[in-house]
Amino acid sequence: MSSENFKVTTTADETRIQVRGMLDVNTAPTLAEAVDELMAKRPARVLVDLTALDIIDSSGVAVLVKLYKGIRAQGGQVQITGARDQPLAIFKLLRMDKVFAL
Amino acid sequence: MSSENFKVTTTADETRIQVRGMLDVNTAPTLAEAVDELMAKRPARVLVDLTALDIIDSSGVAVLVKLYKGIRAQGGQVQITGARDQPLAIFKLLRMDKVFAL
Amino acid sequence: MSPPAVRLSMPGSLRYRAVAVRVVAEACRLVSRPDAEGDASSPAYDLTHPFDAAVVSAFAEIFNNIAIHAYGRRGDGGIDIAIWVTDDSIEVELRDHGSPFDLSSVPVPALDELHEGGMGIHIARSLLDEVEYEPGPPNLWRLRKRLEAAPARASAGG
Amino acid sequence: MSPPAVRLSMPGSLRYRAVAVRVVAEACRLVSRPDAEGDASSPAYDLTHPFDAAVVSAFAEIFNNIAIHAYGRRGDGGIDIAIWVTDDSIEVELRDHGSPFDLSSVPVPALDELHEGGMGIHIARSLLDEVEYEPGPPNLWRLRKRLEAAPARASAGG
Ligand SMILES: Nc1ncnc2c1ncn2[C@@H]1O[C@H](COP(=O)(O)OP(=O)(O)O)[C@@H](O)[C@H]1O
Ligand SMILES: Nc1ncnc2c1ncn2[C@@H]1O[C@H](COP(=O)(O)OP(=O)(O)O)[C@@H](O)[C@H]1O
Repeated sequence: MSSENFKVTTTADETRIQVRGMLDVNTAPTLAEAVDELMAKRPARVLVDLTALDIIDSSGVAVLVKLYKGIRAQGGQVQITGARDQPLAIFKLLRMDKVFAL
Repeated sequence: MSSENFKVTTTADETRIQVRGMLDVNTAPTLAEAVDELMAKRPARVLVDLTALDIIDSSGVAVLVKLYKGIRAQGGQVQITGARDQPLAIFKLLRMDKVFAL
Repeated sequence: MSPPAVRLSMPGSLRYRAVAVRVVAEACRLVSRPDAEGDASSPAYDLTHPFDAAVVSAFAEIFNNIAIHAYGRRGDGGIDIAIWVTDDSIEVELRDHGSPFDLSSVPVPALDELHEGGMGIHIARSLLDEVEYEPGPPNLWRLRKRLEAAPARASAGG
Repeated sequence: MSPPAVRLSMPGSLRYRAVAVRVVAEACRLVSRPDAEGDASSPAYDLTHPFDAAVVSAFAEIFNNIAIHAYGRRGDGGIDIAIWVTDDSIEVELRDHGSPFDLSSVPVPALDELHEGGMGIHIARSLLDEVEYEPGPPNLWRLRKRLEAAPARASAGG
């Protein structure tokens, strides 16, 4: 599954989600659907790459939190990496830089 | 000389100007200054690369025309390449696609 | 006529130009890509759609002319912009309180020569369906363009 | 108070959100990078300057809330935006005719937990110097931020 804003690639080892551009109230719902689909597969390891993410808002943060909590609740691992600029500032403000190990 | 919008590189053979982003009424004057400086050096061969140019307006076109006419009047060669999307449409509309050999 | 979807009032100066251009670019998106998410997926406004490219390019020329010619680059007056969007068209009005002029006296540039000026009005007229001007005060520009029947739009890929 | 530099009136719907966000992003540029060319050099609005990132992020949260909560996603009312820019500050007012609410009753989220909602107001308040709300009609939001003394701004390079 993919859209203009994200790409999901699955290998034997892990599922990789690359998010790019703007993840906000208008674009987050499509990612939220992809997260639901992904969770149905109970992946063991998910890597979220935010290197190409330019802008996020609280709706975008909510989807990442949902992913993080959901996969972990299933016993999976989640790693969120690469945040920079505005997204990094938002994660720091919400003290998520620790949880997400950014 | 360079700015956010263009980069001038001079080798033994030629002077290469890469233009990027928006070349418009606000950004064209800086390029116009660079063109004046360049013409003072009477270059034999100038290559203008528009591959990274996203948007142009009539002020931007005017600077390219000034460059083209000026260098040729000095006996130099000018080649303008790589226009795409909106800039290409404007050059076509102004029938400059022939002159510029785009 | 129904009220415009978007109204923007701003200084008639080149310094503020990008504010107006971006508003028009977004309004174009609503016409040319109504099925896209309500928002651009990237912070760049992109003019790859020919409709957007045409309207934004034409609008920018008319805006530049108001700032440069009507207000003589003094930035001492405002521009009021109203935008109507429908399923398949956009209409943009610009009103300014600068010097009026006679549009019919502007010559069409001879395109067998290369020009360093006098191309703005020609660009705007060529790219739009209608460019109307009523000298004021306030001077009024009315720009209109219809979306052409979509030539097999590239699939959205979602 | 002097009249705002920019006024924007538009539907209070998420579909039009990018119009407003882009206007605010450009207005921020006028404050944070006044020495830059009057225009962005690229069609992307960039939020790499912390001032722009803060103001645009906060504004977007407040705009979203009006569309979602005050207008209940019905898009049946407008938003009027006024922007004042000075050398070192921006002020943005938003007026809507949706349902008023009691801002003081919104709890500050406990940041030792991970939340999937209730972060918007907190983000806006944390990023700005002032966030004021007066229930209406019209409901009024007043957002303010000062530019901090420039920490050795990267040279323009031109
Ligand atoms: N809004 C305006 N107010 C006054 N005069 C204008 C306006 N727009 C255009 N003009 C006149 O028409 C001429 C042609 O405009 P245009 O085709 O855009 O080329 P340019 O601006 O490069 O001269 C201008 O030189 C100016 O004399
Ligand atoms: N403009 C508004 N009009 C009405 N209610 C609002 C408005 N903004 C916020 N609220 C209320 O405050 C709550 C908290 O808002 P916020 O922190 O942005 O989080 P969220 O929107 O994710 O719930 C909302 O759930 C809503 O009940």
